Amino acid sequence: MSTVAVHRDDVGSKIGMWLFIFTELLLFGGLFIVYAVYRYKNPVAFHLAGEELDVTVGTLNTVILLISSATVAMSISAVQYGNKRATLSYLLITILLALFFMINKYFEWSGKFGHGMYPGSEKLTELGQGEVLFFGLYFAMTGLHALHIIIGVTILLIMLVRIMNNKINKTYFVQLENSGLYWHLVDIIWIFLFPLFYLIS
Amino acid sequence: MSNSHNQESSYLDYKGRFKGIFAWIFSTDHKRIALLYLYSIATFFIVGALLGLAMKLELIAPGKTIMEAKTYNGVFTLHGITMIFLIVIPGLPAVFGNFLLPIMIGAKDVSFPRLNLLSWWVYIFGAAVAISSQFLGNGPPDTGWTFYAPYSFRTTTNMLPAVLGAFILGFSSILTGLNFIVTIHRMRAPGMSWLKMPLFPWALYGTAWIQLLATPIVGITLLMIVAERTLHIGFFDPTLGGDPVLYQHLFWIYSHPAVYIMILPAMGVISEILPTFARKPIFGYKAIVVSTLLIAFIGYFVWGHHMFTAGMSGTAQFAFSFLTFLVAIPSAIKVFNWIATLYKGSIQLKTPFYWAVSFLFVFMIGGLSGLVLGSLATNVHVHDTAFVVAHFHFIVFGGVGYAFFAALHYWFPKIYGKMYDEGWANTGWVIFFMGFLILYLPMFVLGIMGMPRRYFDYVDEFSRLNIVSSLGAILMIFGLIVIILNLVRSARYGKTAMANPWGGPTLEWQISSPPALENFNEIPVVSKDPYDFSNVKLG
Amino acid sequence: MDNKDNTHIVKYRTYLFVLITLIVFTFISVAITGIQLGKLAVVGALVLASFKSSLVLWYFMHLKYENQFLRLMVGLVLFVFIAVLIVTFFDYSFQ
Amino acid sequence: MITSNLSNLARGVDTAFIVILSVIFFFLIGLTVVLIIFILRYRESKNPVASQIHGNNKLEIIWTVIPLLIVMAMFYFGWTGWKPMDSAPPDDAFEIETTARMWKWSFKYPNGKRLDTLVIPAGKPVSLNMNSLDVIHSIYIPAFRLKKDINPGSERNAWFIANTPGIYDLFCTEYCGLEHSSMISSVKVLSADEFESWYADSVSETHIAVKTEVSASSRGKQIVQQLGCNACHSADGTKIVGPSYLGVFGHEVTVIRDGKTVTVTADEDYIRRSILDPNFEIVEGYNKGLMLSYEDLLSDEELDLIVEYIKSLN
Repeated sequence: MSTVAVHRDDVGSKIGMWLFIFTELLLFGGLFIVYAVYRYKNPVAFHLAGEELDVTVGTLNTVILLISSATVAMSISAVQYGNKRATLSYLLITILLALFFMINKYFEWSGKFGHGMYPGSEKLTELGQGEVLFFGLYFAMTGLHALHIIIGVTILLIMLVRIMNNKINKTYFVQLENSGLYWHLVDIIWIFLFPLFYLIS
Repeated sequence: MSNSHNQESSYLDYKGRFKGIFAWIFSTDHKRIALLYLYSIATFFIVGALLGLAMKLELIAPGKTIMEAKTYNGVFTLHGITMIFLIVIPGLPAVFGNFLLPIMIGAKDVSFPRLNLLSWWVYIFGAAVAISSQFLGNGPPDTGWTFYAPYSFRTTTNMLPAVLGAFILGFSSILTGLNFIVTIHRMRAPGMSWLKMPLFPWALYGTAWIQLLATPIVGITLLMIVAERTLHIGFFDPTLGGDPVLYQHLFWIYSHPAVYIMILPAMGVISEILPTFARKPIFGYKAIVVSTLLIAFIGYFVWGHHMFTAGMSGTAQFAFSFLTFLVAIPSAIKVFNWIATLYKGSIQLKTPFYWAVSFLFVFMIGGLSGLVLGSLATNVHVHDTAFVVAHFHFIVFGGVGYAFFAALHYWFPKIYGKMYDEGWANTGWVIFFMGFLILYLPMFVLGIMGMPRRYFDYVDEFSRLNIVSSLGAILMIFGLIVIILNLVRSARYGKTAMANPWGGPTLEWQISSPPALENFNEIPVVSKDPYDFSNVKLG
Repeated sequence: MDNKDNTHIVKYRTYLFVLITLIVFTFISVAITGIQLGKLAVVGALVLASFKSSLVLWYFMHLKYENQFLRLMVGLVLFVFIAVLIVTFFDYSFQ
Repeated sequence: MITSNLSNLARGVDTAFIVILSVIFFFLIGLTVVLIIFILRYRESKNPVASQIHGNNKLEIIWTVIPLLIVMAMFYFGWTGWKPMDSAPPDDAFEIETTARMWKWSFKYPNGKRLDTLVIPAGKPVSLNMNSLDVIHSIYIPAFRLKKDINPGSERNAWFIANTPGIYDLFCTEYCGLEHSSMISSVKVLSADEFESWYADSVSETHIAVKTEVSASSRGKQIVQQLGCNACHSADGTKIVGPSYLGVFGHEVTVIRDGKTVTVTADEDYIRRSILDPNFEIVEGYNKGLMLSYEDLLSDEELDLIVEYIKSLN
């Protein structure tokens, strides 16, 4: 009699995670297509609208995300070495950096809202159509990205708890790897969002 | 493990942690999930078919016959949404893919059984959200299933639930596809190399990739509609600077490959049935595998042929027409291979075979009429007319529907361990087939004459053919009733089926009917080609 | 089923090195936009972004250490996306 | 039906049709016959033992290459037949401003004539400069093999030469809402001479002809019907897309103006405002942006008649 063994396939679940990441990439891909087309049709308006965004804040956030991406990768090395403390610290740094990113984002958005720039606002509609499209895309894309950060932080927090409970350990860490993959995805998307909105002006 | 024990623990009788209906809706067994999908899809299908009948009755004569224009517009929208998003897209993969994929590759389940159950729950949730649009405040949505901008921003009807429902259903589709890809990569039985895999799993593999790579695009597009309607972010509305044609691009980037999500598994089913009943291997196995992958790939780049009148650049029209003709080739290869499979066979004339052969016939009509639509000059004349509706129904209803019924009869003994009544099954098939042709063939002519689609009312010159078409619809519904009643009755009272009633060569026929909870006592070791009939025993 | 095909442990030093490269390139791309390059600015920024994201894919996401299949699939997905973008522009750039 | 030669576009389209339909029927009939022969000849009772054939590479190559050549030929015919539709109109083309709006066509001629059917001369290039005021519409004249979507926010051109005088159907083929199927009109092709005299006659058909009815209110009713207003507004109190005409005149109406709720009396001015600037104030419970101004489509006289009609519904 064969007992119903718990089916475990780490490689399989990693492939599954990658496939999920593909769908996420294409989800943003749809928005990138829209961005590309409207930028092509309204080059001047996009240029001018891009100047309204603060490059310093954007750069800071880029660096924050890059570091957080590196630390989450390091936490995986740490778990492979069997160093629980290091794993936890790297993960904690990642989460703190993500929160820092969100705080930055909050001030950036509320600044825009304070100036009466939000989707459907009168000030926005008074600007040209190109500007309306630019800010529409800006809010949609960075908003969707921020949503992914929130989901990512939640997942990383769950990982933190699971490492503390030794559910994730030297021999079983595919969940941490997958969470890491998700976090890098968030990073990659930002790597493109940053120049497209803040730099090309 | 003794045989009697094996019989007792068939997946249908298995008693798990939960009782009654909960033993089904919380089961992670791929076979039970497949049946959950089957019953939900069958329910929606009956609704969708009745909506279709209502439309044909409305069109039986010019002017108002049984409903108002407003109702009619709501009916064709709901017909489209249910048929496309709730039935044909999930249809074959979710029902027969779920049931058979693990068995055909010699696995005990899919890679992520819980995710599989989640897909079904997401499906039901999405369906509930989509259907709720019919009953909320401002009345049923009336945009057609394509949700074209900017009309979808202007209509006051309940667009949001319909669009969100479609978005949620996309998730279900993605999760199923993801699950299948990993399953095929990781869980094939020892010895089953890629080229020893049967063609239905191959088709599901191609389909899964399209589900994975195309669905997110429509997902984000639908979200953009939601954002535009609720937050007034300008994406596609020209008053906000948007470009309505861009919406069409994004919509068809998904929705054309979606046609291949529908038809590839259907082709896979036919590639299983024909060899079994001809008792010989499929002709040109490798060619069919390659054409499956080619269809999946090229199919991604032909979406523009839905937009030849929309105002694209001449270059784009040229490129899209060219690519569209290219994608016809792999489909043609498959048809030739299927017909050649029958050559020098020893054909058993059973119900699944009738369905498969009638599939070939209607698929040829559907595919060949697609050439008219791929060609620029002729497309312009018949675009957005009854011709497109006829072509589309020949491919989607003719293709997927026939394959679905073929699959249902073919694997019925395996799923239920009972035989259907052959006399009634054949009667149902004949009535349905006749009704189908009488319903849709006149619409080709109507389209060439110039009758636009989505018309509640029409000018008198179209009335004769519309009467014929509507009568065909009534006949076809009769056929459906016979088919469905026969199957429902047989699932309960049919004769007990043998393990391998047709003499099929693939793995699912080598285990008991219905299969045990974990399919195989021992994971089989595969050494033969999938369609090797040398040691196949009937019974 | 083998679960052990990925036992490679990446050294902290490697990550640190990649991170520094990424940050340097971020500042380079910011600096580049200071110069008026016109259309080249778009191309330049995108090339840099692609380079940075490849680093993330290759090292942080362990593609370097994964099997051939995954790399192939990542390539395929990127190819499909870029091809879709190009085909869409068959319409817009010839209007 | 299949060859009409009624316009300059028809020839190329119909050639493509003939080529493609011939290929279709050849393959459909041929393959079906082969299929039936195989089924009859190789059924179990006739051929009890199947030959285990796995494939044939030569055949595979043949039936890949031949269809490839055939589809390329079809592609070529489709492309050449379509090219004239994509070309710019000739300089001497007769230009007509074409406006599509929810459920009504409007054609405006260079001399100011405006009507809801398209009247054109035979044998002369006609160029339609097309605009849509609300959603996507699509002009479709089956007899001329002409079809082009009209997207709001951008002008599109369609040009053609009609060959034979007569009356032909004109449809909207892009689904555009409630009364999509009644957004139909016709094309009247006149011989060059007839057209000249029709065009010079400034009295006839400059506006939607309202001559036969007697009372002002019933003339107003006729205009309302012709403009397609009834698609959104009922005369019996039913709530459709917009408010009903019934019992509006002279009564208090709660409207939203500039985001504020105000009560106004529905007088003649109110009705005129609602037609000419529909989004200035919106009756409570209805949505903004669905109706567009009818300023260009109505004369003052016609507007008065409509007001009379609405007054009569009290």
